[in-house]
Amino acid sequence: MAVDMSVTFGTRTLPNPVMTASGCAANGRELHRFFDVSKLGAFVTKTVMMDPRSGRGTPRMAETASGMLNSIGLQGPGIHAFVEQDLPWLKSVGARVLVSIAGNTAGEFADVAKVLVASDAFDCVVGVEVNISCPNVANRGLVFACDPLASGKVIALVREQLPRDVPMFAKLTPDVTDIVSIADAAVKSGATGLTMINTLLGMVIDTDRLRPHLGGITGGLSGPSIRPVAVRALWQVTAAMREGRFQTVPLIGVGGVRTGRDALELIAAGATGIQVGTATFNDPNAPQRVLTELEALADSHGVARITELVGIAHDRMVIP
Amino acid sequence: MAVDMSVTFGTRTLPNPVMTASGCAANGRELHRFFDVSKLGAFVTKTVMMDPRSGRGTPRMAETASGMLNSIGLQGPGIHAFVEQDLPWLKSVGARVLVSIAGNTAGEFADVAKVLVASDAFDCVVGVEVNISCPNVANRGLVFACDPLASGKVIALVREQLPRDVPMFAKLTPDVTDIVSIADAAVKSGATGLTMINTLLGMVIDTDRLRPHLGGITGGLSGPSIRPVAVRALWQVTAAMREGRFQTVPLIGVGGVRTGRDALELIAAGATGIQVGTATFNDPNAPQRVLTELEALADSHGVARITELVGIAHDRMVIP
Amino acid sequence: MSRAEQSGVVQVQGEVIATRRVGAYHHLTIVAPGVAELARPGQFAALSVGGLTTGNLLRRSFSIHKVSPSGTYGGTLDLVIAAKGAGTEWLTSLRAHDAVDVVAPLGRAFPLPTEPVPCVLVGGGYGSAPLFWLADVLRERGCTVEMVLGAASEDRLFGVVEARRSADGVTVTTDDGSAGVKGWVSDVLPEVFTRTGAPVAYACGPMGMLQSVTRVASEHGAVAQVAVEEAMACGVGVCMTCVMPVRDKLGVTKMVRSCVEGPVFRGDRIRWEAFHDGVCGVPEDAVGAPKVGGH
Amino acid sequence: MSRAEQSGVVQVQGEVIATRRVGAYHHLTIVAPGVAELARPGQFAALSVGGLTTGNLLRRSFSIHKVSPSGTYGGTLDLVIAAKGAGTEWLTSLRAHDAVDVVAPLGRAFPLPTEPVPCVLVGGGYGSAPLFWLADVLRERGCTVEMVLGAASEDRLFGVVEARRSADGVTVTTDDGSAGVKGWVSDVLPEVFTRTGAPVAYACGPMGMLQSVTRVASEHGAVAQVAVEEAMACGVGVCMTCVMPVRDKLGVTKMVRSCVEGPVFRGDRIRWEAFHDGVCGVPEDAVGAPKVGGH
Ligand SMILES: Cc1cc2nc3c(=O)[nH]c(=O)nc-3n(C[C@H](O)[C@H](O)[C@H](O)COP(=O)(O)OP(=O)(O)OC[C@H]3O[C@@H](n4cnc5c(N)ncnc54)[C@H](O)[C@@H]3O)c2cc1C
Ligand SMILES: Cc1cc2nc3c(=O)[nH]c(=O)nc-3n(C[C@H](O)[C@H](O)[C@H](O)COP(=O)(O)OP(=O)(O)OC[C@H]3O[C@@H](n4cnc5c(N)ncnc54)[C@H](O)[C@@H]3O)c2cc1C
Ligand SMILES: Cc1cc2nc3c(=O)[nH]c(=O)nc-3n(C[C@H](O)[C@H](O)[C@H](O)COP(=O)(O)O)c2cc1C
Ligand SMILES: Cc1cc2nc3c(=O)[nH]c(=O)nc-3n(C[C@H](O)[C@H](O)[C@H](O)COP(=O)(O)O)c2cc1C
Ligand code: FES
Ligand code: FES
Repeated sequence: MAVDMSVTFGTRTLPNPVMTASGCAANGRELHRFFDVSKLGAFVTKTVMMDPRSGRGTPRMAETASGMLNSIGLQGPGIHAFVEQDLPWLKSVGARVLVSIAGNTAGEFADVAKVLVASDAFDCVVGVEVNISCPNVANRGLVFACDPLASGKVIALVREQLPRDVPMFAKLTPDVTDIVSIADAAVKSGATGLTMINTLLGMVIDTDRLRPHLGGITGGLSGPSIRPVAVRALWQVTAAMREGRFQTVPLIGVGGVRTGRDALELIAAGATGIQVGTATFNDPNAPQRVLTELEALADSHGVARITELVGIAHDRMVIP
Repeated sequence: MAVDMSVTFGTRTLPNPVMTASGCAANGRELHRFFDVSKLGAFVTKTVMMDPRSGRGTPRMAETASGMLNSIGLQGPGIHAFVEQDLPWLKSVGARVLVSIAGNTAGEFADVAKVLVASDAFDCVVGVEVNISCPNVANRGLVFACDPLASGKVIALVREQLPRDVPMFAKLTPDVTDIVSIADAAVKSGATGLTMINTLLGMVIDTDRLRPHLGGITGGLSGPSIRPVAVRALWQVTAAMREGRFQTVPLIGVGGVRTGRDALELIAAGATGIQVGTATFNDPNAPQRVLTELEALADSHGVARITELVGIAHDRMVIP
Repeated sequence: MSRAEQSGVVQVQGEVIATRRVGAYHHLTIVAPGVAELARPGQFAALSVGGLTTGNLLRRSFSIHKVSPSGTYGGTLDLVIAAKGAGTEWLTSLRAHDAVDVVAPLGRAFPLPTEPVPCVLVGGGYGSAPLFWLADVLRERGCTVEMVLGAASEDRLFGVVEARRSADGVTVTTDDGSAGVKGWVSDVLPEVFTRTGAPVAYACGPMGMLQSVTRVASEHGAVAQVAVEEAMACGVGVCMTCVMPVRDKLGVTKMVRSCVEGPVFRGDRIRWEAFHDGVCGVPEDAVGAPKVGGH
Repeated sequence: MSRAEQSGVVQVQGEVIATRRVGAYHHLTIVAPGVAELARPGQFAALSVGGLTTGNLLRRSFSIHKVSPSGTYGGTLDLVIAAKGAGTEWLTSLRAHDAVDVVAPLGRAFPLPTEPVPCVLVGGGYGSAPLFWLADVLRERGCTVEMVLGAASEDRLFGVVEARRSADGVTVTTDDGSAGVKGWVSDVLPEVFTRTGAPVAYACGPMGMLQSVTRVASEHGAVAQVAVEEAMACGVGVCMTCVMPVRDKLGVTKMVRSCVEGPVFRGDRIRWEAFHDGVCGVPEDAVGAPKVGGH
């Protein structure tokens, strides 16, 4: 029997939980050569800021054990070009779009959201992912998501710009002592849900040249190597919500998903949605394949709805 | 020409920088079947606490992409059995020993140190590694090393117990928002040096049984997958010391070292010593092999002393 | 004396020289100089998997099926491997002349009786792999050997033909009745103990089977020596992942490493009640067990 | 129309059918159905490495040496690979019948002249791999082809014999003089441009060489079409790691992806001055370049 793969985030129901991860799928056209991006639960766009950005110099990447580092530096066309060229294209192919936005200051996030909301193709947008895992120019370049107050401020300002019914996700970094406190702040400030996790701060040194490998010195670590950290973050936040420490919101899991089995791992930890990032570089069909595999796996577990598996590992602990 | 591999930590000079990592080499006898443990710069023992501990139930491990999770739960014989059985054996084979200690409370750390100092074989001890990456029973189980104050307190209390000339290292966890502030607190409280990094908190879910794979639910992530995080942590703390934010102390790098090249990467980031942990499970000769490879590599870089390479990547940045 | 002779273990770059399918398993012969001279039945080998680009760092452990100290290619080592996950898939896809790193022999062997007594050898699935060699060694010492092989189905039995050669009597059971008696080894064991009067049983296979062999053996006044299978990260005694609660001679329970203090334990020393559906707890009376309210 | 035809790229599970050493390189022939029909000279293939247990997730990119649409085994793809790091070591150790996942063809091909003109083709090391196929295509269109192959030493030259077949004239240079003229390709290029009067040059090889080909070409009033080699994480345009500063038609510099907007660029559009010892900065006048004091 076919499993009902649909999932709901606030007012929006998606046909399935599988999405691309921001920055790992560009804005759609490239992957559409391999599979129909409208078949995914949602397409998550590369984080866009107000102005066009060149990003950093190169090398921008280093391969690591079961993963990679990147220091793209949020290269992008700026929100105006995005809503004029990228969003209409995604709409034209029937994609449901989760738009990832960022700003150098809390105010810039809100400005970006405002332009987005005012755009013609906004009706294909099923949500906004607020990438607070980027440096806060006003606060010594400290990443917003490292601080509950800064995180809450950004979320509240973006919330004001978005229509009530548009889901908003705060994307968190795992590079914090206590991710639950950041999650709490984001939810209290109006996040419909949380996306976890962004990359871990890492670094590779070129041992021939004896200097940092990346032009940007440090970079973000992603790929299967970090999956255990993603599972743990989802687990901790889900546990906190189950304990009633703050309001229960849906989570989107991201970090090291390469197979349907990996996706199920994040779902069992508490994720309602799943994003496929670095694995796409290994296999351009990965998002679609993960969906197929996940569906088969859910079926083999005998569930009627994928949502029955969300957070299930919390109910199945064996205390010997 | 042979490279001078010796390195100095406070009053102690070791013949080379390569060590085992605590908990990845037991207390010596097992690896001595494969290579002479006295040939290493130092042998780092499994963290020992005051009383014998059974550790956690099983499964205690899960393989992850280029790494593993463990939840041993600090199984050990207790400090008294350690100083009666393990330390004398290590002394008998001529090993230089870095003893890793921990406590459930700050006071227990000091008590363990006291028993160690009073022991007969203490003269083979070249230093004490204070594993503050373990839960603080007095503070809701929060890991000591997640908090500068708790870290500083432990370090200061252990310092009081140790003779002035015995080097003391604080072992830090990477699971913090700002590792520099913890390093700072440990150095200000009297640490001779810092060991970085302990494992990252992670989790694996068994997707057949849909429950946490480990008996202890979460576990520590180690292996090559985390090396970029170790390099980054060493880099940040070295950069802070070079900027004069606190006194410069020697660092011991640990995290994902599998080859001499990996060791050099940590050295170039700022480590004076290197520990080989999880790689030993892949290759029981790993610590010795890493030493051989590191020496050859240092030679190929044309240096006379390995110490010339410590932190060298900080001097070789290219700002294009 | 060399380090290997002193320590009884070597690490060698092995070379696969033969690999063949046997029912649900793969039987590999690996040139691994130095292993045969040191190994005894019940010990195991730990193999690294995946080659140079591997993301699977932990070694996989396998009971030594047999060894031969010399041959055309030098000493060899035989293993019987069930493809299960990434590592065993890789191992069973190796072809002749592929390289594989071997650490062996590891762990404690089956202790041999000092007198020539009847012995019962019980193998579950690929757990029979080490028993034929053991049977030969026992028979050299004048013991008679009665073998019981059980599996879920016929293709999961290993070595029924070999058993008929190595043992004085063989009983086969399968869960589905596709070969031998339909049922579990524990169904036929009472008769075997009664008939042979064996004072000792040797068993290798799934934990549930080892527990029932231990129970049936003790009901018949026999001692069971069982080779356990706990997940192992290192196989050489340094990681503490492979522990299980075992009583020592004085009756004190400790969490002991099955890779160095096992894999062979006296069945009646194992705290079977601590195992439950793939997890094993720490018995409250174990040395250093968490106190109420937690460590 | 199928997605592959529409998009011009396929992902296929390839099978190595031949692998042979050629000097310092390995020449692989891979059955990869569907690639040959779509590929044009200058495009590349991205291969995954390490098999199922791999810890190396990123694909490795290689210029397509040649393709043949059908044969005993179906369409094939030929690559010339230098073993350098983990991934190329793995690829060059493959044997016949091993599987390898291929995404191809990728990137923009060399643009062909509309008139039958003399062309200069310059290859550095394995950079010559795509040029023979290009030469054939150019000669089919009535162009004359003059080839210059350079490398550090004789074993690092690729295809000198093939060149004599595919080109109207061939010049070889090596840094150490072990074959041909001792020196760099840029030493012999002025004479070649002068002699042939070629209005266009095609080049593939190290960045330094591409820059000098561009310079010499423009000194002789010729346009250089160069195939660059930037580290690529995805090869398909989704990761933004492979960028370099390139001027567009209007002279505006952008950080463009060399995997989709390249690997072939007009040499005079590349901002060569931004490259320095393995790193490339963002020119201050590039669109969205960091402002002083910030981002
Ligand atoms: C002493 C001993 C003897 C064994 N003898 C045999 C034998 O003769 N033939 C045979 O086919 N198998 C044997 N096993 C089991 C074999 O080790 C596992 O099936 C194998 O490790 C699984 O690896 P994988 O990569 O296929 O599975 P994965 O699930 O990918 O393994 C993941 C990790 O878990 C560990 N692991 C998973 N299952 C087991 C298990 N059952 N036992 C130990 N570790 C496990 C692996 O070593 C690896 O580190 C033995 C195990 C032990 C401890
Ligand atoms: C368009 C293009 C065409 C190429 N054509 C050929 C060819 O025909 N023959 C050939 O031998 N090589 C070619 N290369 C270079 C080849 O891709 C690299 O040598 C190879 O990726 C190195 O992988 P590795 O695993 O051996 O090295 P590692 O150092 O282990 O690679 C680590 C990571 O860096 C990347 N990387 C390292 N060096 C390069 C490089 N020079 N270019 C791109 N990525 C790199 C790898 O892809 C990998 O992601 C080409 C590269 C590009 C971009
Ligand atoms: C090359 C690259 C670029 C990325 N760019 C962004 C980005 O623009 N915005 C964002 O929120 N996350 C970005 N990420 C992070 C991913 O969306 C994802 O959170 C992370 O990579 C972990 O998932 P993975 O292991 O599946 O890749 C990027 C990751 C990579 C590898
Ligand atoms: C099985 C295991 C047990 C460990 N036990 C300890 C311990 O007792 N004390 C400690 O300070 N670190 C312990 N560690 C952490 C290691 O010493 C090391 O910091 C970490 O594993 C990172 O290094 P690696 O990637 O080389 O393993 C343990 C690690 C593993 C894998
Ligand atoms: S497997 Fe490591 S101690 Fe037994
Ligand atoms: S390699 Fe990923 S965008 Fe070019």
